[in-house]
Amino acid sequence: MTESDFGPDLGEVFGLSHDGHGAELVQLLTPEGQRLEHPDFSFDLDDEAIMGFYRDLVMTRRIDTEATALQRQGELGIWASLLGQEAAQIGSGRAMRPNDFAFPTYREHGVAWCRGVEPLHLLGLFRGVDQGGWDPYEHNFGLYTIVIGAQTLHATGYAMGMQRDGVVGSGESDQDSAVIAYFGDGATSQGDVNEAFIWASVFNAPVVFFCQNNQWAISEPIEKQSRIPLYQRALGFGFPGIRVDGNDVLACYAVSQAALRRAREGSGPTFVEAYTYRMGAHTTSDDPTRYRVTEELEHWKLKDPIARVKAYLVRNGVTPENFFDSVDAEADQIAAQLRKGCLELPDPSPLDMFDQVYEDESPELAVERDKFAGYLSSFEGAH
Amino acid sequence: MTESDFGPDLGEVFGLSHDGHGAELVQLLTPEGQRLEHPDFSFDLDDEAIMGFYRDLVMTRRIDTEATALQRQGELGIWASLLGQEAAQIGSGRAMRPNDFAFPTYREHGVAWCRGVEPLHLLGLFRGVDQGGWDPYEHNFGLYTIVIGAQTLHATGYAMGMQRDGVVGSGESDQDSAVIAYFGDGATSQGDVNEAFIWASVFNAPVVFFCQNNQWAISEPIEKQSRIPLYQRALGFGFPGIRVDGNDVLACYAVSQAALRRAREGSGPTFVEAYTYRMGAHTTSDDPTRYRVTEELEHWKLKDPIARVKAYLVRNGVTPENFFDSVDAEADQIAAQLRKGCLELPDPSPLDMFDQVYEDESPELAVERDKFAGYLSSFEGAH
Amino acid sequence: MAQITLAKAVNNGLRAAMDANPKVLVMGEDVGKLGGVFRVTDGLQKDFGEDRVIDTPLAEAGILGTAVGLAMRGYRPVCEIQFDGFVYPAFDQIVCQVAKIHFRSQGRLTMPIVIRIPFGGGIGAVEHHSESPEAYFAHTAGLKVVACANPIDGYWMIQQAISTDDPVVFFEPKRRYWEKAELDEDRPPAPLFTSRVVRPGRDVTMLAYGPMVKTCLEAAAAAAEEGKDIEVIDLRTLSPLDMGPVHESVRKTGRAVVVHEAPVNLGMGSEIAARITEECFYSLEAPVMRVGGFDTPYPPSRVEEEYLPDLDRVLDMVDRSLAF
Amino acid sequence: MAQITLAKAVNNGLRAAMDANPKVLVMGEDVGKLGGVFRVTDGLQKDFGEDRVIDTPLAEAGILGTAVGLAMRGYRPVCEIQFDGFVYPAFDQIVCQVAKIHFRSQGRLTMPIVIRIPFGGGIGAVEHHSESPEAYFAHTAGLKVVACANPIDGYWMIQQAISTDDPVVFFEPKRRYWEKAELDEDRPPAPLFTSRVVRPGRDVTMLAYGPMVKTCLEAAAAAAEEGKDIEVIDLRTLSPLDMGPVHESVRKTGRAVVVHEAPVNLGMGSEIAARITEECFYSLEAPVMRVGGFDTPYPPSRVEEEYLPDLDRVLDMVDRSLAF
Ligand SMILES: Cc1ncc(C[n+]2csc(CCOP(=O)(O)OP(=O)(O)O)c2C)c(N)n1
Ligand SMILES: Cc1ncc(C[n+]2csc(CCOP(=O)(O)OP(=O)(O)O)c2C)c(N)n1
Ligand SMILES: [Mg+2]
Ligand SMILES: [Mg+2]
Repeated sequence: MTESDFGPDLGEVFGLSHDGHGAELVQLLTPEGQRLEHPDFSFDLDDEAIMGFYRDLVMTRRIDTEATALQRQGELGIWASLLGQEAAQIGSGRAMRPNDFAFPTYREHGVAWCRGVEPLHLLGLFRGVDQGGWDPYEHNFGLYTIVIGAQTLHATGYAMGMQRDGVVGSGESDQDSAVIAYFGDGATSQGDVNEAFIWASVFNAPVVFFCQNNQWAISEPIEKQSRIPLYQRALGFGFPGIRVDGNDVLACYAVSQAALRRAREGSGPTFVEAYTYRMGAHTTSDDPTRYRVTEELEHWKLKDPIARVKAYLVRNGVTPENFFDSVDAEADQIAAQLRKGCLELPDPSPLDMFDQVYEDESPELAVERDKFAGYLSSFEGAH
Repeated sequence: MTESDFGPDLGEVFGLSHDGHGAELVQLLTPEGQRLEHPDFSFDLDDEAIMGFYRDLVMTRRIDTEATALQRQGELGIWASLLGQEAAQIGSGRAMRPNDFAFPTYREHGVAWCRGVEPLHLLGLFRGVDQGGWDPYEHNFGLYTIVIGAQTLHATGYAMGMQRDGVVGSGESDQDSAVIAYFGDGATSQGDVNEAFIWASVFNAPVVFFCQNNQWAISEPIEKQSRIPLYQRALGFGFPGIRVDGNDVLACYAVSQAALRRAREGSGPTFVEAYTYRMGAHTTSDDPTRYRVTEELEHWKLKDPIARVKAYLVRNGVTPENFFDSVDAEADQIAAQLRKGCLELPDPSPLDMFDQVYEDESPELAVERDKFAGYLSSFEGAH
Repeated sequence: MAQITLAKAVNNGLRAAMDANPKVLVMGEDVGKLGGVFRVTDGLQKDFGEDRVIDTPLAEAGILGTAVGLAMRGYRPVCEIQFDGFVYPAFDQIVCQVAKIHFRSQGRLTMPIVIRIPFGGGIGAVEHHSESPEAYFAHTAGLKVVACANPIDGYWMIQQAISTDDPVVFFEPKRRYWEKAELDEDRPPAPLFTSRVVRPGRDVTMLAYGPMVKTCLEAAAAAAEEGKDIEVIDLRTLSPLDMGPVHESVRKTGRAVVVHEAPVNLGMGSEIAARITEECFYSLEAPVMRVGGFDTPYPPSRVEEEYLPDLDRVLDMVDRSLAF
Repeated sequence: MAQITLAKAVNNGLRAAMDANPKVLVMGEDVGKLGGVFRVTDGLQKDFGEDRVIDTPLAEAGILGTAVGLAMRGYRPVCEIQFDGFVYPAFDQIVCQVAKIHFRSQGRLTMPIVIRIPFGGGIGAVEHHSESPEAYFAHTAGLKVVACANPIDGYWMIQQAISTDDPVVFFEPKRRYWEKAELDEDRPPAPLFTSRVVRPGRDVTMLAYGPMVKTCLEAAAAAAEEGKDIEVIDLRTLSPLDMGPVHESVRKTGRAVVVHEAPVNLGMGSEIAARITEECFYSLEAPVMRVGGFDTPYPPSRVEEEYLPDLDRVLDMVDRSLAF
């Protein structure tokens, strides 16, 4: 790119925002476990809560590790690991209230944990026994969405439904609700996601766009999606955008909480860029050595989302006797349960597929099912 | 929308740009015909050129009026009038150089005029004898595109082709080229258009996104598409955006010229919002009285893009003897030609349609054509 | 009883559905004050407000994508696609989301969404305004697809579609919007997913839907003068297909001609021909014949009369069938 | 001569095309350093540079839309869609622009664009990764659609597609990517838009393309043991269809079975059945039978073996045809 002599200043003239307003990361807990204060975002919970976050983080990572192992052993077809993104998911997930609703991608295992989704139910999709094994309404947690970005429009529509139900900015803060839409850095390039920004801003919908910028879209680095920090995308649509340390669970909690409150109060959408890193492969099918250097990984290991919380708890000696051991023990137990449950997951019956297409059965499909049932039974005698 | 007590300042915190950097309109010629100077954009041509613009504006409007009349008389199926947007189109169109390439919507009759497209060729689409009657390569002017926004991606891809051809930022400014993509305010909501912004910024493509904000997308006012000034959309994608008085041909020329120069020099994309008004109906099929008030129209009439140029020329008495009369006479003559040509436009032959689908004929289609030819000839005897 | 146009009939049907159920929403481009470019939503925003009749930003993926979220929240969105040729930006949301969410969720989530599409040609319009994309949707499992052909069906079918708990793509023959019929609201409608014999006959079975039903009835009337007795069936539902009356008719006539405006190649006619042949093999005196648009993009309007099946082309095919 | 996999064969074909013509570009998600999720573009960016092998932003409409502009500028983009289920965001650009621009411009603009789509199931993948959307494109006038079934065709057909001046949707059977064959580059290939008899036989004609060709050959081998002599035709081109060899075969056998993974309803089989019946009416001993995916969304992978046509279901249909 040749720089025209007056290209740059014309850039200024034309109003390209270089001011980096909010450019620096909101961080409340350093990698070393030091608490920081931020002028605009304060973490208002006690050490009890932080211990709870620690437990969430450890459980989530342990579940993720177990799932990866299960895939390696052939029990899952594929797994999308959240390794490294635990803080972004637990922080935002814990900021939600029961009547808020979350729309995930395929990697939000930590958010699912916060929403009370049984970890085993996450495996069905990856084992190939179902395409989403939980009841979205039971947890106010949508099904995993694989088509990149599609769920951001669903989230916006759902938020518009909340507006019509009178549970946004009603003044009764306990009934007021909001939606949080999860998506990745790569997803920001999809038309659907940008249309969601437009709908949300035009209708002032109560939705928080929570983007986990884990620096990679499979093999493509963030530079292939944007030449400016992602949180600035929001400026183009007329609503606030902010970048938070995605490996800092306290900051993710505080920022998500503020954004969700704005949404519930009727102040409209917010874009939150959780700046984090995909520590593992894109999925178990991926081979990152083909496209990224290990130095990068080493660099990010120093910012591990769990280590810093442990460091904080240790430094301040607030944890009870063998707190850490008991958390680890609980994690192993949950992992064992998960493994056991996975191996016991029943395969779907082939005939189910015909019955789940429509709410009101189509006569055509009924005929097709019966024909196929007859065909299947024709084998019974066969041996 | 209830304003949360700290919603607004949180807006600040989150980095919502209120600074209106470049917020005020770039204007170089007032509605009263007064020349203005602008710190960043200067109009560097002489009164000769302004007289040329005046002629362009009058011809364009006259052609448009004639086409509307032809539609009323049943000679066209429909017509999309550019009434009120002449300055935006002539200013940007004249800022282009021969090897620049323009991608229009269906309303860029003024740009077509600047690109040397025979006015009659614009009518084919609206009369239903073709779907674009000119050779895009002869004029470096693409075919009218009806699917809203689609052409912005074509423009960006074409600009990427220019980069690969080495005619961007090559230093040899006479060969350097750029693309200008035309679209409307409503189009800014389409995924395609936002994806074009992403591609153009990521690849730093030499494309000027020229948005004619005529305040309406059929019956929907601009508020249905954006809650902030449209030129600010560019901030979200990391390239400059600016608003220009779309009824001021001098300002449109100066700003387009600067933006095109940036693009040719390799400094990447620019978003230009030409702030104007659709003085007529959306198309001849539309009835604006159903959705907008005449006061609005009256207000904008005072900003007429042609009147102010005439006022300037008159005030400065720079025009030769009966300049205005001769321009009007020429316009009437062109209109008469246009009408004559329109009535003489030949209908397409039904068999052509089979031959224009593929470059390498498909045998299937050849059979279909021959069958149909046989069928048609079976009537010949019939009477 | 007053005469009513198809456009007005669908408008009345929408109004009735909105009156009956506060969860019904209408959304799309220009559906509010303007009442839609064909006035099918005329007056609805005035009476039901901007929260229920929503002028959306100009983006079809956004319309269908937000409709999915609204449906998840318990609403029943009726989405208007302004013209057939503009449904494609929403194709991903329709095929991957609207059609699959019920299946994906094992029925925990329902998608009571109606997608209204004015379709077909014959109105002298420019490119993208005269297409017949129904086969794309009929091929998509998880969607239901219907087409109305007259004001009475327009009034009832839109209400039945809205009360269906599955997504319904609802095709309206735009060139018939201004045609009138007497609507007797007390006469109960036929079930939504049924086809219907609209003209009995013995010699040939003619199958059509949407705009071509009228063309076929006219062709049948003309053929009658030459002593050919043609049975015309209005398919009404394209997915699922209601083949019962079709097979019955073909077993009687031994001959079938399918007519639609969409290109013949992989159009509805191909599926219908294949099914008739599978079910009525020994009854067929001739192969099922297909009349449709040619396998080209929709041409400039000055040749659309040649492109579209008309009385002559339909009768020509009838003769070929009879002469086979 | 070395054995070569389908994935490698297409990779070699792409390399040959890029060597032969500097205007050929490869663009898509992860096609660069990664070489695509199936490694079909492996090594191309290293050798041809980032300007010719372009890792694009994550947006399919953007990929096809910019490809249109590049084609207008004289380039020949080969666009990779990562998986079949992700082509839909680009559907509007494909159907309204790629397919129609030659027609719109009366041939002044050509669209030499190849859209590579790994398609079909059988690899135990999650939703959207196992679909067969070919009928959507075959129904779209202005596109040409082909499917390769083996490494030799993979190598030649991709080069032929790239040198075609019309847009070609190029389907690659992803579950066959790792299957090998001997590639003799000196043996001249068949023309692109032709179908081919891959196994001669007298009793029944079996029609397939892409992944089902192998399945049908296996079925034919099994049937042979029971004394049934099945002719298998690899269609190779889906639009235009090359029906000559098909009709010839059916006139001989009197029976036809069409096999594909896509849902039967309005799948390629419906058009093929309709055409065979139109052309070979008096030769048919039984209606053309269709075996395909069921008319449901693609199911969870643990039941995909039941969903997909396999040897047993194909042979069952052969028996039905013979017993008819
Ligand atoms: C529409 C669509 N195109 C392509 C894909 C294939 N794909 C799956 S994940 C992925 C990258 C997503 O990157 P990002 O949005 O950053 O999310 P992350 O995986 O990093 O969490 C791609 C290209 C898809 N799922 N959907
Ligand atoms: C994808 C698509 N959707 C809908 C339409 C129908 N339509 C034609 S023009 C128009 C409004 C366009 O408004 P704007 O972009 O502001 O351009 P203007 O007509 O005002 O110049 C609409 C909705 C279309 N042509 N394409
Ligand atoms: Mg990512
Ligand atoms: Mg406008």
